[in-house]
Amino acid sequence: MSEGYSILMDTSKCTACRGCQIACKEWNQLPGVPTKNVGSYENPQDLSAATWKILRFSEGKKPEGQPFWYFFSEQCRHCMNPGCMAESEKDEIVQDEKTGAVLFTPKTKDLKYEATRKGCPFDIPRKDEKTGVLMKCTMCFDRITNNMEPACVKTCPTDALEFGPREKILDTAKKRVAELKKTYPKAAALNADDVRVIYLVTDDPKTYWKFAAGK
Amino acid sequence: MTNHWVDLKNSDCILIMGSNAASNHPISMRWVMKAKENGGKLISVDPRFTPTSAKADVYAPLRSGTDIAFLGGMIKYILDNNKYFKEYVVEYTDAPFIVGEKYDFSDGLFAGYNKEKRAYDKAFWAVKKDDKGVPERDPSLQNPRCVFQLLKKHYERYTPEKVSEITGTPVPDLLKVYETYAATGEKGKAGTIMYAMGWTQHTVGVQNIRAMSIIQLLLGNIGVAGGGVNALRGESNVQGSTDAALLFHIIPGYLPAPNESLPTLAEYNKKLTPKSADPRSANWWQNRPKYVASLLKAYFGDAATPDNEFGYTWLPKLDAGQNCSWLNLFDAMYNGKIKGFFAWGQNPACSSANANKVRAGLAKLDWLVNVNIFENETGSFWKAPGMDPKKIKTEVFMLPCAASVEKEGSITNSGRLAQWRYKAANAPGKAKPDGDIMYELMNKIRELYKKDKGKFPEPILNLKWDYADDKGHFDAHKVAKQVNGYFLKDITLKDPTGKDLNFKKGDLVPSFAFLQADGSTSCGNWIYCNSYTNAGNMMARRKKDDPTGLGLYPQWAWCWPVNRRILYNRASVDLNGQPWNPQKAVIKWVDGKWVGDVPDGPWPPMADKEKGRYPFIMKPEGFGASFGPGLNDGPFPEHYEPLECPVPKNAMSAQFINPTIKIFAGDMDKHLTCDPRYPFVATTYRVTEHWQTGLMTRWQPWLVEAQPQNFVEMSEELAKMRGIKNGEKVKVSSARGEVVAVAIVTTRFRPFKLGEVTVHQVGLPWCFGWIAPKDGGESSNLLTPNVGDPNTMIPESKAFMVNVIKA
Amino acid sequence: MGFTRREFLVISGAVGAGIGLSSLGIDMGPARAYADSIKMDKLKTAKQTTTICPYCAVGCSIICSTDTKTNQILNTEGDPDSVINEGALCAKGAALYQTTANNPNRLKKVLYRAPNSDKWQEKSWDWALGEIAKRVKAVRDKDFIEKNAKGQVVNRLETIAHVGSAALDNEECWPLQAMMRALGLVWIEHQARI
Amino acid sequence: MSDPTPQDAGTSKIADEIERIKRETPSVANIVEAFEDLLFARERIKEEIEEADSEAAATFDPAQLSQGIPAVGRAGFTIPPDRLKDAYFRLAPTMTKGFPGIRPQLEVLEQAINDGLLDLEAAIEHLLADRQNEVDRIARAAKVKPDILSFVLGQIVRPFVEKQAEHIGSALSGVQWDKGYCPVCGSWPSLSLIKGKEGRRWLKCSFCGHEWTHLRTACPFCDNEDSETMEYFYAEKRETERVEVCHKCKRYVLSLDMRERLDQSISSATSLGLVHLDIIAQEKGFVPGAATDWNVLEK
Repeated sequence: MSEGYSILMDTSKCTACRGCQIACKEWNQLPGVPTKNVGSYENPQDLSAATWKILRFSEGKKPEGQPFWYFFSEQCRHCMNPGCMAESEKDEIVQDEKTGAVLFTPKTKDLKYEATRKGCPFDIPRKDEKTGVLMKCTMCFDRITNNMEPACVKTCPTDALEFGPREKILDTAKKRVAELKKTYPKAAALNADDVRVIYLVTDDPKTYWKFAAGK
Repeated sequence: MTNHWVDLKNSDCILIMGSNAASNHPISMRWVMKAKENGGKLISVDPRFTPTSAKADVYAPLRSGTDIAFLGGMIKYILDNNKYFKEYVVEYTDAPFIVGEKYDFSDGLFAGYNKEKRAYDKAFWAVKKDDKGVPERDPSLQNPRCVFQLLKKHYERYTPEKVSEITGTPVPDLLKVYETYAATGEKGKAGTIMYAMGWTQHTVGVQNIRAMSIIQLLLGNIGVAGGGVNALRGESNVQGSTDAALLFHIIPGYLPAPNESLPTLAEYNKKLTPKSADPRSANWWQNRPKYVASLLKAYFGDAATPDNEFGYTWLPKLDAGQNCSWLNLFDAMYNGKIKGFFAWGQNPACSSANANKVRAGLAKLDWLVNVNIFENETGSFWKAPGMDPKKIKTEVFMLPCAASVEKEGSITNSGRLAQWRYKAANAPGKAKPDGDIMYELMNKIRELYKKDKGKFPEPILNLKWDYADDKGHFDAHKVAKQVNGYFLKDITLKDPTGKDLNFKKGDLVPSFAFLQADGSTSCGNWIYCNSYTNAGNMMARRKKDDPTGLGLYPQWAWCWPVNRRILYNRASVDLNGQPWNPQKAVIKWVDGKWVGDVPDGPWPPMADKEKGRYPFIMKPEGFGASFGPGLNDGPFPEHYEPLECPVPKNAMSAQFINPTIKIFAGDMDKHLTCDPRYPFVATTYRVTEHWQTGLMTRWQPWLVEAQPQNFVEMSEELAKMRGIKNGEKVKVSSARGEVVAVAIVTTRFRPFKLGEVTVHQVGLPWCFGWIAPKDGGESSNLLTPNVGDPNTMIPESKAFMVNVIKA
Repeated sequence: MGFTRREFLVISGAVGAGIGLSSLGIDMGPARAYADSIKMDKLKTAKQTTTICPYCAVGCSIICSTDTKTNQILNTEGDPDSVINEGALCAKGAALYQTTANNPNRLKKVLYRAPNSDKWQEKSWDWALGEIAKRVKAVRDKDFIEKNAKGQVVNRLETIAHVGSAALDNEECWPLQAMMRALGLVWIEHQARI
Repeated sequence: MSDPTPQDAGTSKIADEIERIKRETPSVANIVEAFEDLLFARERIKEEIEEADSEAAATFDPAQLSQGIPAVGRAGFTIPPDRLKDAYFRLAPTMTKGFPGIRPQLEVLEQAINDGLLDLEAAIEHLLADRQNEVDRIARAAKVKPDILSFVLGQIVRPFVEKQAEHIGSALSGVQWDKGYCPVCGSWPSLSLIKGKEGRRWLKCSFCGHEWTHLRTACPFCDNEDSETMEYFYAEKRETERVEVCHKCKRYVLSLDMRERLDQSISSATSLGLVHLDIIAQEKGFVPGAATDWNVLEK
């Protein structure tokens, strides 16, 4: 496989404007769903066939008592060795040679939903209840194969999202982690070796989102 | 803003207090983050840990309504630790002024208080003047009656412990903020403040800002790059519409509105034009008569003549003390005293404090004209939940107008920058630009008065009203030129160097320095003179030269006054005109002239004993004022509790609340303090996804999906106490109303420890309303109190008391 | 004083360029046929205008692209040339498109609600403005205060009020206040007060 | 010369671009084919130029830029005389192959050069100094059509000029320049490129290839900023390829919206894919702001 692409999500730069979440829906023509506030700014509340990207808000108190509020733009990690593919026998799920994007085809309707979802360390796959097809982020496959950035990356006003050849992104991540470590000793690039969508965090990943670094 | 958005990058320390800029002025953070990249510090002080706090180096919580205590403590810290910029303080501020004998302060009250009138006699606060009438000064700052010493004495009481007991801010957090910010008092360092409605919407709103202004003067932060006092205005053109005086108390250009005691123009000029006996004070307002005469010529054109005082008598006059501000307006409406009402591009049914009273008032009108781009709670108030249309007589005219991209004109941003915008498309359907609506409406009114005389038709028929193009459409350029002003006859004037300048009748006036009091010039708003000249429309400029490297961009659009990008910039240099910070020189005296920004007047630096002028040119005496003898509630900011508060007494003095506020006493004007039924402090704010009342954004599906419903944020401790789970619907109620909202139980609100007492606070956005989206919830302004600041009458929407229970 | 290009250089294009493609012996047929097919029904014409965001007062500049044939706004985007926002926009500014005619919820008709009615009626501009003018005059003629209780000339009208307009252009705010003051209004207030 | 497997970055970029144009716009394939060998050959010459040669490019005073005077102007480029003939002989066959319409003239020219009747060095010096009369005189003396000589000379100088402009251009970064003409050589742009996340507009010089930023909403040729008198055309579903026209000066510039492209650089072949837009613009009465090798349609 070629080197392919990667996305970097730098949580230290995110101001939670949610432009990425909205851009994902606009590009992929996913319907807006009626939502309720259930006690958080986070909305919709979970990934679904109509929502492939969610800005996770997470908050709490640091040991010294100061509050924190973290923003985590969740999406499929496009793993190097995708766990979801364990269930796939007949190209229901494919990994694109050139880009590295992990794609669910319409044939995923034949897959066992629960098992496929369980196979994903990040709990990403969701089923379209009407068609039975499994859905998730495509890394904007139709855009990146046409020389365009993913929609979420393009819209980000603070450059918290970055897209590029995997090697370049890994390099950027490494440099940024070194920079962040000066202020935040826990700064890390999550699962950088194993996934294509790499999150930069400045604290314990679990404080961002329960599956930030995997189940 | 004394400074402007790009200038934030020049700051060494940015205090964001009374604002959540990251959510509400998102692009400002672009420049804040640049300051941080350059090593600047960001401080966030807010009752709630906000997205702004999440990006700050230092965060400190405080209980809503206690900003003066917090800032008073900082003033004390600066003075006690000698952090102030002495040269600046002595030379450019009123710190050396000697205050008269009658001034005193005791236990929360200043001298001159009249309990019956709930007002002060400000004569008690006068500063001492010598026999020429010039203020007496003690440059050593040792005189016990000098402003500096009085300031020190006033804030002696504001110890960190006392402040903490009031604000609930832990002492170490307080000190961290004080230490970080006070470091900008060093010569060459700049600190700035970004504030918004979190400071203005209080019964001590003006004094909140004054407290910070005192800090900025002490630290030498006004006039410099990366400094200033910066109000983040919330509406795209609220700066411009304020400049244009869509307010009862002023006429365009911040000229006072005429009143009964000023029956003639001569008396208006005589009484309102300030005088200074000090030849070194520029006292800019001495030019007021020129601006008034030119404004009257713009209003009434050829009909304005010296014989009829340029039409001054045609202007409405207020009674002495008559206050026609917002809260009084809706009080009058509620009491049936108003018959016709224009709500033009505004949604008071959701935006006003105590909105229930507003809605009840709307039902008492004969007719309502609502101009807007979307249906809204004001125009459709008669079908709101709980309203019975059959019983409401109010006629409503709902006029659809053009959106911002469907017409041409300028708007003025928070940094006083007037930028031109162009028409991209026609308005949909029958919607029309507001300019056309008002133009046609006034033409119809004029026709009626022409046909059938009616009462006092002179101002209506004499009003210059010729702003249409050849096709009869409203022409923004014609107005822009009128606002800039014309020479009305051929005239020869002198430039600052004494050279003759010849102007022809019909020329646009190049600067307000050329406006005349004799009717030979017209100008709709003197501060916009220079915005549209014979050289063209300055507001439409898009050149990006940046000679100072500070991001002033002098040829990008146009900034009032006279394209000056940083106000009071003469205070950014020493007596010889050399910048305090040579690396960030706003202006500089080089070879007998100023280079850099447009200086605050042409005069040479102060070292020129004869021609030099003090830098604070808009103050009659020319000095930055720590002592404010002109305000209604005292010359120094003093902590008072909000009208509705959680504590039984003011820990600072025996004076519980601001002694000069007006308290309405009608059946819908309830307020309850320390009432066990409403035990929690509440505040209101906005979210990124919605704007103001949500009138525009609640009709946009993607934004609604992300932020669908009204909510109330509260601490885990409060939620536990009330048995409320995160995400449950709760009822939030105040003495005035209630809303149902979703509980967000959060660590970002923490209970405040006020000494031994624990106080809880909650917060709600005010961007929802019944009309859309479905099940989005009601306006949180149903809860807020209609009590205002004694100077501005801006309501106290940011600190009031509520109860929260499971719905 | 800057030089204009024309003062020091008169040549326009690349040096040496200027032989027609057809003279080079290239068959222009296919390209012309393609150009013709675009012109037939696929050619779009648009203009770009700059505007300033209508939300907060940062003053971000936005470029609008408008189809000049249909007068439809095609796209709105952050203006990269603005010294203030340098092309960036927040979520609301980025969604400006949805405040334009593209939003089906925009008000497009003059509506009137009669006393005690429970519905809107559609009206013409001429009717509505005429009726409002009549009401203004009727109230003003009845309630105009020439002198106050102390007998001082005040020439004001206290039974009509106006609020709003922080979203209007400066060139609209100015005539609006002039008009209201000419009518004698003193209840003139807006967003700055709240 | 028609090596089908170009190896260097520049040539492979051209190859990619040519492949893309032929795929996306087959109607201009024959035009592309006429020019492709020439472009490859030019690029190879450019790649072979020693860095040191081009670094020696003319020095300039940065202060003159603030007055609107370009860094070096065309006359500031220097073409090493010893390389001229080599360049000519490498380019000539590609032209002979691609441009049958001028083959006889090219033969006359080649003969003149071989016979020593035409001084390439002098001709190029006149050309860069904008002494067209002298160039024409040299052409006529050698019995070559003047426009043919100019065209060929233009091809010869291009690799050297572009290489030098890269060096001069990098020295200009950070310099404020708001003109519509090139800050390096003063020529008009042939392309307007909308690039980067924020969508800034870059103008590409028709002569030296330098790119500089310019207001999105102003005409580069007459500084017009009135949105009512400027437009852009594009074909439906090909929104990123445009012609920007000015009704005031009646000129146009081709434009590419590259924001959504991952690769933000272009090649010398890029505007070949837009010839159909040249046709439309010219039929509507607009004149290209800068003449290029392929935007003069009939002459």
